[in-house]
Amino acid sequence: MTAPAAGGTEEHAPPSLVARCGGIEFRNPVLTASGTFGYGSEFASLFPLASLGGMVTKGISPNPRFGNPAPRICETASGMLNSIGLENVGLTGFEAEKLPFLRTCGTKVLVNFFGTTFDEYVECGQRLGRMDGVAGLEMNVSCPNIKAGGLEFGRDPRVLGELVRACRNVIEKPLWVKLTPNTSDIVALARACAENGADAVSVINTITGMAIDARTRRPRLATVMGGLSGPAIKPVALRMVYQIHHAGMGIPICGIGGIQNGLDAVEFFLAGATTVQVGTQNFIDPASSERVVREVEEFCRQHGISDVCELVGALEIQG
Amino acid sequence: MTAPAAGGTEEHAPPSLVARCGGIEFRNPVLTASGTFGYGSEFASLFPLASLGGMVTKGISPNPRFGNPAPRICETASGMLNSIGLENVGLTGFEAEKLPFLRTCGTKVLVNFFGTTFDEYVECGQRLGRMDGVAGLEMNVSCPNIKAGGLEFGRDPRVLGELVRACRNVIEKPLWVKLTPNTSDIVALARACAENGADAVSVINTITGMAIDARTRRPRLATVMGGLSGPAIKPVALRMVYQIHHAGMGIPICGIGGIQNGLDAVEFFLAGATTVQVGTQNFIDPASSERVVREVEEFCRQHGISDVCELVGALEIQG
Amino acid sequence: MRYFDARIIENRALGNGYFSLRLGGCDSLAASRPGQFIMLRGDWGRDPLLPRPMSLLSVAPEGRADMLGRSVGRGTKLLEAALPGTRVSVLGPLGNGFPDPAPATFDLLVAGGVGMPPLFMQAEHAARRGLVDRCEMMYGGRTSRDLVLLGEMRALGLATHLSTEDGSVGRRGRVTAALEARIEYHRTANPGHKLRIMACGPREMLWAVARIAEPYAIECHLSVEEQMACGIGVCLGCAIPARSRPFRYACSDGPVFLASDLIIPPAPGHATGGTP
Amino acid sequence: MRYFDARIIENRALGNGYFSLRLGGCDSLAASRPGQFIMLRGDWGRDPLLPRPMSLLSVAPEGRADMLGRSVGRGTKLLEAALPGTRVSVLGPLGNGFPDPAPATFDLLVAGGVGMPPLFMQAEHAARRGLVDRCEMMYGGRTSRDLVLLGEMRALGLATHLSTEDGSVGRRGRVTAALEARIEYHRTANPGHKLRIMACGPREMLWAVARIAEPYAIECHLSVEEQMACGIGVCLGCAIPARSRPFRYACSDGPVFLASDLIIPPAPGHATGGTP
Ligand SMILES: Cc1cc2nc3c(=O)[nH]c(=O)nc-3n(C[C@H](O)[C@H](O)[C@H](O)COP(=O)(O)OP(=O)(O)OC[C@H]3O[C@@H](n4cnc5c(N)ncnc54)[C@H](O)[C@@H]3O)c2cc1C
Ligand SMILES: Cc1cc2nc3c(=O)[nH]c(=O)nc-3n(C[C@H](O)[C@H](O)[C@H](O)COP(=O)(O)OP(=O)(O)OC[C@H]3O[C@@H](n4cnc5c(N)ncnc54)[C@H](O)[C@@H]3O)c2cc1C
Ligand SMILES: Cc1cc2nc3c(=O)[nH]c(=O)nc-3n(C[C@H](O)[C@H](O)[C@H](O)COP(=O)(O)O)c2cc1C
Ligand SMILES: Cc1cc2nc3c(=O)[nH]c(=O)nc-3n(C[C@H](O)[C@H](O)[C@H](O)COP(=O)(O)O)c2cc1C
Ligand code: FES
Ligand code: FES
Repeated sequence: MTAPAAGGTEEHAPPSLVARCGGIEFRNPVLTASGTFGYGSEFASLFPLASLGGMVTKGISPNPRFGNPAPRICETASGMLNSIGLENVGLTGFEAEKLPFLRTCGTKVLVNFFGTTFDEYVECGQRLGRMDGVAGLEMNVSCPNIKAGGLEFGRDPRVLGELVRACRNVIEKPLWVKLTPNTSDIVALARACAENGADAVSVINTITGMAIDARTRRPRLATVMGGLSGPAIKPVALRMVYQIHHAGMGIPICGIGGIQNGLDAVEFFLAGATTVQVGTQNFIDPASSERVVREVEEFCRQHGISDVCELVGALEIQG
Repeated sequence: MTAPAAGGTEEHAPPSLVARCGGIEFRNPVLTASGTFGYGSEFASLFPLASLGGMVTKGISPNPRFGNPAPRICETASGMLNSIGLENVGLTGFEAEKLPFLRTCGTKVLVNFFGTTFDEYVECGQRLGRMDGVAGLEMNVSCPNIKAGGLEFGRDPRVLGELVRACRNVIEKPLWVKLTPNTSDIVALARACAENGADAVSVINTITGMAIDARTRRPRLATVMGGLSGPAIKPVALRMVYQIHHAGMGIPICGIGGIQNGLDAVEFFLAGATTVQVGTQNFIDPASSERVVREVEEFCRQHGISDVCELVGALEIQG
Repeated sequence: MRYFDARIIENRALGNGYFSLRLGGCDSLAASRPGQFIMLRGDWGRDPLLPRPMSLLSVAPEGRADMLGRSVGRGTKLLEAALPGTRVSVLGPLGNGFPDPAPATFDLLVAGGVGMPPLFMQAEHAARRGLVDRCEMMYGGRTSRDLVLLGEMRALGLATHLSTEDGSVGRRGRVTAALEARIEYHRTANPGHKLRIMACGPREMLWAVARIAEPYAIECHLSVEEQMACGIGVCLGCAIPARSRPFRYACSDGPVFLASDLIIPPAPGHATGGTP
Repeated sequence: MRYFDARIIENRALGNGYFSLRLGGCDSLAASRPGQFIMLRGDWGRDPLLPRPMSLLSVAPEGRADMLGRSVGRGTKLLEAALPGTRVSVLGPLGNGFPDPAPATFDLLVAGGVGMPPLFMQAEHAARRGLVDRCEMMYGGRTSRDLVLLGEMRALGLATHLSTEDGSVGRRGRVTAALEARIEYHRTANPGHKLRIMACGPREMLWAVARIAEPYAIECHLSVEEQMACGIGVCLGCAIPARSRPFRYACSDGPVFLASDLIIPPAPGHATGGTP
């Protein structure tokens, strides 16, 4: 311990960033979002992955998928649209090609997964849940890109509840459910998850959108519609996190949507998120997820917060 | 007629911009959106209002309303949140103070209206519909700011249908219904309007969002949540216009959301809108609505389009 | 009120994030009143999206208009970095402005930080009418680096009372303490003066000013800041709770309000006028 | 691949929206191959949001790296206007690049418009190895104003065949017509040459090049452009239909692909190589 500095400022212990969310303990509350961070290896040369709280893989399905025709992405005002189409290496490809690296990368790995049928979901979740090196599963019921897979399951609270229950029954690892924002009632969706045994909800996935090239008269995405992400959607994401938290059902929330820096992350904590995921920002600034960790820590120091958990739900609303 | 120009370019007749939408014929398809253009007089010194296709007034309720506490607005990434709270001068105030100017302003005036009960809606619509100088009514069932008034009516297709029917029965003037984007099924809402006699749908109103000041731990709006508008929401608005148009129920669509220039307007036409409204952009560039008219005309010239109606729904989707 | 393109013809860094901006092509602002403002926007794409309200500091012949800015966020940082020649769009003049200086009154101009411009312009107007001795400026900031354009004030012949919270220049403490002292002085030395207060600065300062003025029944004009989108009374965003109506609008009813029309919150725990 | 801050040290306008940009601080790019690119982003706030892919034109000692840009939208316009001293962030070098020049081959470098940089760098690499006579450049644009840095090409000792659609300089017509002519020439004059084609330019040009190369069975390398978000193979946005797998990725598998691995659409109605 050094002597107090000249101005009389006392040395404080560094703030605790440890976050417990949905049955997993993370070094810090900052994760990277599915589909925006590959399987981690691409970023390993830019910063130590161990500096992250965790990372969520690209969505895995039982069989490999090749995804949608090009063009698959386009930029919009403070956002981007994507219709990747859930391209992935499949269960066995994942286990063989990706998991070995992930086991050594020094951070908690959640595997995002989906199926195109009820049974595929259950099978995929069950098999992933048994793999070594997988800290937890994030069920993607909200990807708006594939008719048969995504949106249908996540839209109706009753169907969603059944799916969560069926997966819960066969998955021992922590099970998170990633909600679609394309709903009139996000609280009902979260409740269906909470009541059927989900350990946490990830909020939000992309908002369905569309862009057109006026000159060519063509949609900018080959699939016409795609998922909107990035800073543009942050107000919607924050609102949904807040609504779920405010409804008081107690399910932990992982906040996602437009996070660019530590202040954005803190906003999600205040709205009620226990952890956050950095998505599109990984493309804008590939070192940003590590920076967000540092900025959250810096925020805690500056505001005399000894434990980042103090921020969760600490929004001050005036009478 | 002048002689053909040197390069051999022939003189074309100027493109027709006349748009027929929801029982009203407009000089051109560019209107200004409710709540973003006051009652027009504030803009009259900047450009001739007669250059616009039309304008939609701030939402009128039977009785004057004072609106929400401050702060009421904040900027977000490529957008803004507002929770004005439907402040307005009320029916009689509107007739006495605002309508005389509107009658002389040289453009078609639609009156946006709402109530906090079923009966208020009907009463308000009926009385406005009888006022001279009102070309049509736009029913706001989607404002997310007031619990009792907005969202509840516009969220459930069945309730919405009943409301539309009840208003339709007492309103002879063209009746447009402005839809909320806070839904999982915009087509169902549009269908409820079409089947109950609405002349057009206005798509979209603001998306419910929220912003937080991390430093003060307070929401940036006094009401915590508010409505997101501006370029950030354009992809969502375009998608919803397209979905409704694509569903083929034939109801005319007025496209709204993030329109900044003529190309944006053309994108909405291609997606299926017959007219558009310029909203937030009126704050960013108060002369923009007139500019959008000119840019749409310019686009038609450049692309050899003789009638702007040719663009409606003309999106080219590859097999 | 006009909407037009102007050009930055000078941009002077004044230290500590302050900068003075001179625009050319602002003939439409020639008749602006002190306290009026403009909505200013550069060719910024969509970040930031909305124009930024800026008070006028001075308007001069040949279409020149001066502003004093402080870089606090992206919009003002872009202005701070803007080079001469940069095109900007201007909507203005907007708002009501302060009441005219008059021979029969003595005006205490209270400026906090970057709230100084409208009061400078008020003093300049007084000077132009030979009335600069009918006002004085109380100008406060955190440190000496927050007090700018002092030479320009001197050139007007304006009596200026500086205060800084750290005592690095002028009186140590808040500008409101200086205001109390000056009120007491004028009441003793010049009992015949009809005092008025005109103030612009951070909200807490304005409320403190109002609370000081109230017991003396001094006519008190406050120029308030609110989040603004349109600047012309159509978005209804800049609502401020008032007595004469539930809400007034900072852009179109203000930004200058009689303190008596505003709802002034009670003083917070600590003394309003004392040295911190 | 590194992610680092660099500074613009020179920005030269070349007319018609073209500009050459020199960055300092790019030591990490020193070993870049021709055909590789970087993801470049200025301090732009959120408009535009994503970094912009830019090919390398040349890398020089002391951390210098050159680019050739053309302003077509907001991102490239901001780069065009950026002053020396401006800080930018750089991710790179990215992608695979063209095959090395070799004594046993003769490379036809086909450049369309702003697709020229990787081919310039390829020629430069050849020149450094004393192999500049093992390649020649076919460089096409709409008018003479689309053909830039011709002096620099000459300085390399590079044989250059220009074409413009309007005939304002070089051969009149598309660069693909010039390519056909040069292939015929080489087959007659130098039957021993193992010809290779390396091309970069608008998509229609690339497809036309591939269709020309195919019947001659010339090894043909195309550098493709796709919308990109990440540049490193994680977003899966830059998919391009291929034969070896349903999709390849322009950023991580490319941007250079063997034409034989791509799915080349059939020629559109008009002749591919003729004068328009
Ligand atoms: C009538 C009026 C006159 C003003 N005169 C001056 C002046 O002469 N010189 C000067 O430097 N500043 C002045 N301001 C304040 C100035 O408008 C804000 O500092 C500026 O808008 C901040 O923009 P930003 O992008 O730099 O910061 P942001 O990143 O947007 O925000 C930084 C801070 O500024 C506040 N702010 C942001 N947008 C607005 C807005 N539209 N309206 C009001 N506050 C906002 C935010 O609440 C935040 O606290 C005035 C404001 C008003 C309302
Ligand atoms: C591997 C690669 C190398 C390139 N090298 C160069 C180069 O050396 N010099 C040069 O001037 N340009 C180069 N480009 C093209 C350059 O990236 C685009 O012109 C630029 O992204 C346009 O951005 P903008 O904001 O100016 O225009 P926008 O307003 O964004 O768009 C203008 C046009 O550029 C296209 N475009 C926009 N974003 C992207 C993106 N992320 N990826 C690809 N295309 C896009 C759009 O489809 C549109 O047609 C390269 C592109 C790729 C993929
Ligand atoms: C290119 C791309 C691919 C994505 N792929 C997936 C995916 O496979 N599974 C999933 O649940 N979410 C996926 N997402 C959604 C993100 O994980 C995240 O929920 C969303 O982008 C919002 O966060 P952001 O605004 O920070 O990007 C993807 C997003 C992007 C931009
Ligand atoms: C400040 C503000 C006030 C608004 N008031 C109303 C209103 O009274 N009634 C209504 O139907 N829509 C209202 N709207 C919604 C707009 O009319 C429009 O639907 C929305 O802003 C989306 O369009 P934009 O992105 O172009 O702004 C308001 C929007 C804003 C920004
Ligand atoms: S800023 Fe829009 S009403 Fe005042
Ligand atoms: S740009 Fe992201 S995968 Fe190629």
